[in-house]
Amino acid sequence: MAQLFPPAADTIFRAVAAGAAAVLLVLLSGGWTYARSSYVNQTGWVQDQPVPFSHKHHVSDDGIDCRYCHSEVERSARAGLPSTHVCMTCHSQLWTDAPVLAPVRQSFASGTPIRWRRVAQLPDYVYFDHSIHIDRGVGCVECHGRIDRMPLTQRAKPFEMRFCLSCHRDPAPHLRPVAQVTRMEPLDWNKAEQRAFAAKAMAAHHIDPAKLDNCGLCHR
Amino acid sequence: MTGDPRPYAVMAEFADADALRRAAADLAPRRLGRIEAFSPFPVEGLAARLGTRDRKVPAATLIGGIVGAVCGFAMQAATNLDYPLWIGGRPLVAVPAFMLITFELAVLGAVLAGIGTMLIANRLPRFHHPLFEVEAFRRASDDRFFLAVLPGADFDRDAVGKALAALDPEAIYDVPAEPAA
Amino acid sequence: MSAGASPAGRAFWRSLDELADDPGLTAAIAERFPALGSIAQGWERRDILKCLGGAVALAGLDACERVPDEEAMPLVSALDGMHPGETRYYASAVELGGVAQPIVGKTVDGRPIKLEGNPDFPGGSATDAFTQAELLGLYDPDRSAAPVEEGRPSDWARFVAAAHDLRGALDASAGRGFRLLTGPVGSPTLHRQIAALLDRWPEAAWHLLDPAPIHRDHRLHLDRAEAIVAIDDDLLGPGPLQLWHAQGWAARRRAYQQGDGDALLFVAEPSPTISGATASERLVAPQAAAAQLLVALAAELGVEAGPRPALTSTEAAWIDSAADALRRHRGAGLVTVGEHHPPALHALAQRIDAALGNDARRGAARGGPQPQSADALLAAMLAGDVSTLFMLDVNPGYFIAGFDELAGAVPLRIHAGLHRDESAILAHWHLPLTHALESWSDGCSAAGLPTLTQPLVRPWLAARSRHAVLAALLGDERSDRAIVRASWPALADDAAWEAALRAGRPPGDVEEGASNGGESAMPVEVPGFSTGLELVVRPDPSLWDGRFASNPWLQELPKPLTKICWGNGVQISPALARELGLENGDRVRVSVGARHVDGPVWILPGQARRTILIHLGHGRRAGSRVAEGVGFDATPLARATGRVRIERLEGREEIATTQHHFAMEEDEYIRFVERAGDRVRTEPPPASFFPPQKSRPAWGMGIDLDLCIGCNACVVACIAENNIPMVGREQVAMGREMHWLRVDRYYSGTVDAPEHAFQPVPCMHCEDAPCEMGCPVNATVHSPDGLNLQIYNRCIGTRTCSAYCPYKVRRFNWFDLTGDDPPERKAVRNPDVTVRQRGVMEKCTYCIQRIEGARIDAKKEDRAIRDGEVVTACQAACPTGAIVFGDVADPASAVSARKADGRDYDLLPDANTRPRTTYQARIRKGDTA
Amino acid sequence: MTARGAEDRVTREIVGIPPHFPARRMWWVLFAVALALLTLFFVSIAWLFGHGPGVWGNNIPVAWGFPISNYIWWLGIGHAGTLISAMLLLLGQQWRNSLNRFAEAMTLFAVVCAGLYPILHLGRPWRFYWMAPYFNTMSIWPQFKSPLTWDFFAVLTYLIVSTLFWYIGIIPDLAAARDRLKKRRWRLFFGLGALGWRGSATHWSRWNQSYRLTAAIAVPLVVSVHSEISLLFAAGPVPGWFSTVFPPYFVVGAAFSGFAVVAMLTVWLRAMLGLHNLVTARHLSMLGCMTLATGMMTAYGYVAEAFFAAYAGGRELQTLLDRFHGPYAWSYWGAVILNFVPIQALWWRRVRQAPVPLFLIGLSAAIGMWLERYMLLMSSLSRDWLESSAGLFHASFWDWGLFAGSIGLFLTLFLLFIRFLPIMSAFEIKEVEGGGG
Repeated sequence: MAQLFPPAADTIFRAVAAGAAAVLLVLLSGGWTYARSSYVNQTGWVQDQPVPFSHKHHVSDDGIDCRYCHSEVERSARAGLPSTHVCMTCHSQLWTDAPVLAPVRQSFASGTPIRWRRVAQLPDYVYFDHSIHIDRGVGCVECHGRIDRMPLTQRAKPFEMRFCLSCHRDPAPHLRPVAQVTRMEPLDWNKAEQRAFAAKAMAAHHIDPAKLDNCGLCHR
Repeated sequence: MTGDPRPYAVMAEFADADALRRAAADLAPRRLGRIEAFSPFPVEGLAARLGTRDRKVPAATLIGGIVGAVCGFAMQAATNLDYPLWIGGRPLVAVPAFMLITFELAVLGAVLAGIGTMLIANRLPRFHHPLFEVEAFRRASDDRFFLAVLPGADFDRDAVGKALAALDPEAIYDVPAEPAA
Repeated sequence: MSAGASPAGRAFWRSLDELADDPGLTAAIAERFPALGSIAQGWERRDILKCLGGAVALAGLDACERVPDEEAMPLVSALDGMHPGETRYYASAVELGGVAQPIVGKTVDGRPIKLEGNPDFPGGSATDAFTQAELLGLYDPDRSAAPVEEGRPSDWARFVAAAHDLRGALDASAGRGFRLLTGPVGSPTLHRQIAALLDRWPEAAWHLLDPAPIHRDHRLHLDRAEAIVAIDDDLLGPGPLQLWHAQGWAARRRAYQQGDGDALLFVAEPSPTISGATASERLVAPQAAAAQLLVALAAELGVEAGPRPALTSTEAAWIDSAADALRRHRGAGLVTVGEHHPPALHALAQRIDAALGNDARRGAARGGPQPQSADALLAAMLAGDVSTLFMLDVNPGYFIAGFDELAGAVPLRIHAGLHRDESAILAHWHLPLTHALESWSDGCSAAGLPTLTQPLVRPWLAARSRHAVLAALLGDERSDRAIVRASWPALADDAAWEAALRAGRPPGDVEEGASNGGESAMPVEVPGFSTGLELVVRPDPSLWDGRFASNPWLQELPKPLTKICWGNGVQISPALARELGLENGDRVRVSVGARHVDGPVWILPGQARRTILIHLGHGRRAGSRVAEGVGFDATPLARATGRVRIERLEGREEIATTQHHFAMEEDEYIRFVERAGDRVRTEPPPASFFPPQKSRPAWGMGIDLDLCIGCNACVVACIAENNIPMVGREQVAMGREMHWLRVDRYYSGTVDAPEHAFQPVPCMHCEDAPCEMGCPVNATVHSPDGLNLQIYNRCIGTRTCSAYCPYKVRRFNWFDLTGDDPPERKAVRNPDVTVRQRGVMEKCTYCIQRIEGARIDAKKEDRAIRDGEVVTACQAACPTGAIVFGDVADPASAVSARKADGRDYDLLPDANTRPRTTYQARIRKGDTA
Repeated sequence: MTARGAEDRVTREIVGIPPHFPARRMWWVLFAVALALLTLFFVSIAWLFGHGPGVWGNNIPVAWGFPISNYIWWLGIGHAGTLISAMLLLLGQQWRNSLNRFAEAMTLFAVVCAGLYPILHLGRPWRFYWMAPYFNTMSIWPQFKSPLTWDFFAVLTYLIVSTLFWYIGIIPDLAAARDRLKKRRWRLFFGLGALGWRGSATHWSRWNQSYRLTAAIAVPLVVSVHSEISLLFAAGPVPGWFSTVFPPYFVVGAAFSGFAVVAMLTVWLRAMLGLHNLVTARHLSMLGCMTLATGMMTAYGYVAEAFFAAYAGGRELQTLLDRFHGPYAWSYWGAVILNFVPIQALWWRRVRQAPVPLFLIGLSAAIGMWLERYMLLMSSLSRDWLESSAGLFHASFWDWGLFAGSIGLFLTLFLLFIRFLPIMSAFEIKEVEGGGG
């Protein structure tokens, strides 16, 4: 008599089972990669800004120090975006009628702020303080990357908790003399020198990595 | 019916478990080919008589349990060491507190391994099978008992037929082999 | 069950229902908790949305969510020296009842976000609850935004024009028919302007409406008084003078704790106040008995000749010990009577002080024109002599029953105030005033020092200061800054002016009158003994005279004694309740003569048998969505005379209270020692499985229950500092208030004259914290410096921590409590504290944001955090310095010293949680005998 | 050859139920009711997610309310299935064969209901997966010292194990249905489930090993699971919870409520599907005995608890007195009376064998145990340490809605089960009757 299932049934079944397993695998790994994707952590994304401001030009070509514009970075928790006034200190002399700078001039004239799109941005429940990091000799480049090579500003590092922790648990490779914090090129140091300096700095500042991943440091 | 291609098996049908038991006992020592019995419910000691009994499942269960337990404890210890957090003044690796999850995962491991092994060793699932060709075999899950002789190296259809007939079964069937096979 | 003493010594009970041990109690409580609360009513449309929202929230498991895009808008031109994100502090002052409360205002990016005391002032280092709450008053979304003319939106230009015409008319008539009505005036500038007005228009008159009288003619230096006898006078109670008095009291009390002299407080009062709760001997006496008691005291001390009036034995005993204490402390005593009592009594009190040579009372200087009474105004209005009524920052429409009819007859009515309140809607012109935190002004502090008020923020509404409004009326074109500055010739040069602004006060010292004496003897008429009921109407402990009714922080602030929020009750004594068979929440009608009000009953232990007390300030009819319809209005009875009656009405009305009523437990939440120097009995801490914590620093807190007067300043300070959301009446009634810091109130002894005690309860930051054990996701963990952290963004809301917390200090966001806040309410938030999401647990953090701030500052200087560098919000606010915070691992720290005191004990030692917050036992007596 | 007839009948009676369902109208009526409740379930959840946990009566101090007590109640009911099936299997109690299949199904569905509660009860349910250890960008892990994490693993394990146990138990009967039935769609349906089971001796022997091993593991599993649930309470320093008597007390109580519900289901199915040959008076009687036995153990639990509290004195005693005559006394006495008094009737065989009384007794026990869970939670939390923070819990409409809804979920699943699957272990019954053992 005819069988209930055709000979192919088993093959089909195995195929389906394998397929299901594959789909599951894909979903899992997909979730994994998504959570770490540059879409989520927004690294390497360029947002269109009212003015196509080029850090590359201002930093590496003109050699302006970060702190000229981000004047708060040593004093306050926030680095502070420069006021239009700061832009105009130069641009009232240079490129005075460059069309790209129209928004700046217009802002300056009308007194309405320029609406920048934030690039380096943390969730509201994370309290990051620029001043102390600068004071400890954590270079801008550690979090903001080679900003001096960015014609258009983008997020260089994934601002995820594990990123912060990676440094908080092992600060040594990320410390440098305070005088060098705004320097973008890597220090011409070999590992040993780096370690040696870090050891000194951490001793001097009583930096104890064991206490640096304390939740309360960033979450209040 | 001589001259046919070799069947998948020759199968005798019995009315109750005891008949099947006797038949199995009778046939098992004789070298007619591999013998397999089918019954609607487990018949005590049948597999032992046929010599197809093994201990894969218990072994797998034990191993699964051990693996589960080890993983369970390791997971808890590792995570606590990976991000050491001070919890209510408890020690970082609090063994008593870890025991419960360790046990749960041991259980999980054991059961998954045991049942998994059972299915795999039994080659299940298997939806299409030569035996299902035999209409009468449908009662194997209801109230009939079958004894099948699967062709060995030197297969003698008649010898097998006679041997089965000697057990006065309700009926004897030829189970045709897979057309493809 | 009875309130007998337990083996442990004290038997605390929370309130009556348990003493009454009423079988119907369960039912009553059942009624108190509406199963659905506010959610049921009128949310339908939003419900749908919210449900959708919920579905969405769940669908998009925001596991690996993208941080939503954000815009940044840098300043166009950085203001002089102004750095984005920088915190700045301004010395200023806010005024209550004509008394300036010196403050230091904290602003971030130009937003005022916290007020602290100004330590440059004697007794200014702390703040009271009202001052803390002024901050929210600034951001009140219901403040009136523009002038209103005849109920129609208008603008200042039109008013200035109108004022011009009015001025012409008044100049012609020498101001005949013009009446100015104000509240108590403390600002020299305002006083000067009024004087100018009265000079210019001799026929005009100035009237004062002060529904909440306080000691104005005299200044009480409680720090000089080792024995205080306060007869129906809530010295430490809420009000403009609370901070001054509390600090004086605390100074004296701390000295006593150190064994320097005594700090005795004898209080006789009709209904419990925090003064009575703090007193070393409290007498329950009706208001009418005040005269009797004072005369008796005078007689006892031989100040007054004449027969000593008949007293009950308890009264006599009280008088004896009070008199004895005063005798023992000749020259260092004080006798006061509540300001609402007739002058004759005050005169007598002063004669007693004079006789004993006490100098704790000093005359407060008063110059310039003095206002007439409000009654005079009413008479004039009745007689039709008033052609123009100018109501300046005062609300007669609410306080004076039947004012609207009278006002109807006045041809021109002008009102200036913060809200479009009961008086504003009666006026032809309503002029919005600026809040103190956005105005220029000056004033006089309780200590008698002049203060300067400068704006912390530029006004964003079309409002003007009181000075500017009066100036506009008088045709004075100057800015109010100029007007104020003109009052201070000493500050002519800018350097001096800026120095004064930085200090918050012009140079100059307290000018005080002689200490008392020279009071002519006035006949004191002692009312005969009456069996009738007496009604006492007092300003509300949380809302004062009602001016704070639009302030959610204060509406939801549990009143010190009753713990009632969002409403008031007819407070009666347990005896009266028994007599009338009333239970909490039963509706009654209280009538005085022809007038009556209806409200729910609240039974208050320790209230005089035949005294009924109702708080003013509720039942506001206009001005603010928050204020309207909360509680019932007692003003009709405030000025009424006649026989007092109380009758039961149908039905009940739930009163929301933060404390619920169950049988007592024999426990030592609050411990007592008899006298200073005694040690509290403490059992050794039970053994623990776990190693003791070693951390440096190790943050800890000490709360001295002997200094705590239960004034609630800490609670409001905590609310302001930590962005604590308000939940409203229904939710409070369901037990869902969000206060991180609460002040528990316990009774012991008999129902009719119980002993009161207060206990502020923040998070204990236990070393072996059960809550941490319970959390499955590491959302509450211990920090290396011994804090019990709560990580909101990790919390998934299992609420295990709260279930396991023996102190129940954790609060849960049962709903989205912050999402729907109007922008003003968002602006008041402290940017250093996370705003909590729906469904997460929160609790006291020891103000971790302040700790972190100090830590970073210290790190920059590569030093350890100094003792006293971290001051928690509650500690900063506490008027008596009862709260001390610091590093308990440092033996030299103030908190270590506090904990070394023999009165130090753990709350719930048998829970064995090793709390970092400990208490210092209360001292029952005030003397060393 | 009576045996053959018997076997044949057994197969017919059990396997024949799905295609020729005896009580279709009744089923549809019940199913409609169940679906209605299920709708309420989903509405309650939507409302909950829309507004937040505040729609319930929970507050501070009673931060845990209905969800947790219902969770414990459901899980407790679940345990009876496993016990009947696994424990009695190992003890060779063959009368279990008529009951174990649907008892296990009951377990599954009860555990599903239970398992949903802890998730729904969260303040931020969409974050529930943070309870699971997985590699995340926060590089943070669950807190493995928390009883809730223990529960998470326990319940998950329990769900998986009891599902597998139930499934491998049903395979041979699915095979029987596959071979027995005429209609092709039915045969395909069962055929797929049967995985091509042929009943060969080798298969049977391996199957037997894993079935019995799983049973042997399931029994301690049940004990551990409910012990851990009890630790949810016992691990907290809350008067009335902080007690070593809790684990056994909870386990026994669980079994008790479970047997009670099994008894109810048995009586119901027996009447509805006319299974009098398969479920005889003896079965009812045995169930009665189990209920009685576990009931008496539970009663002992009450006594022990009271004794310990009185012995400990202080707060424990205070809480005990609260339970006697506090605001929740009704639930305490309700639990004591409903759990203790009616079961005394079970001493008499006549009562045990009478379906209706047995059903009612089961019902009272189920309600009684619910009251007990409620009492344990509320009376302790509402007034634990500080008088100042004492406060009462009052269930809101949505509390009841969700609870009724979860009953709807259970009924829906169970009705589908009896409609489409062999509700008894036909082959094991045959094994007994056909002398396979």
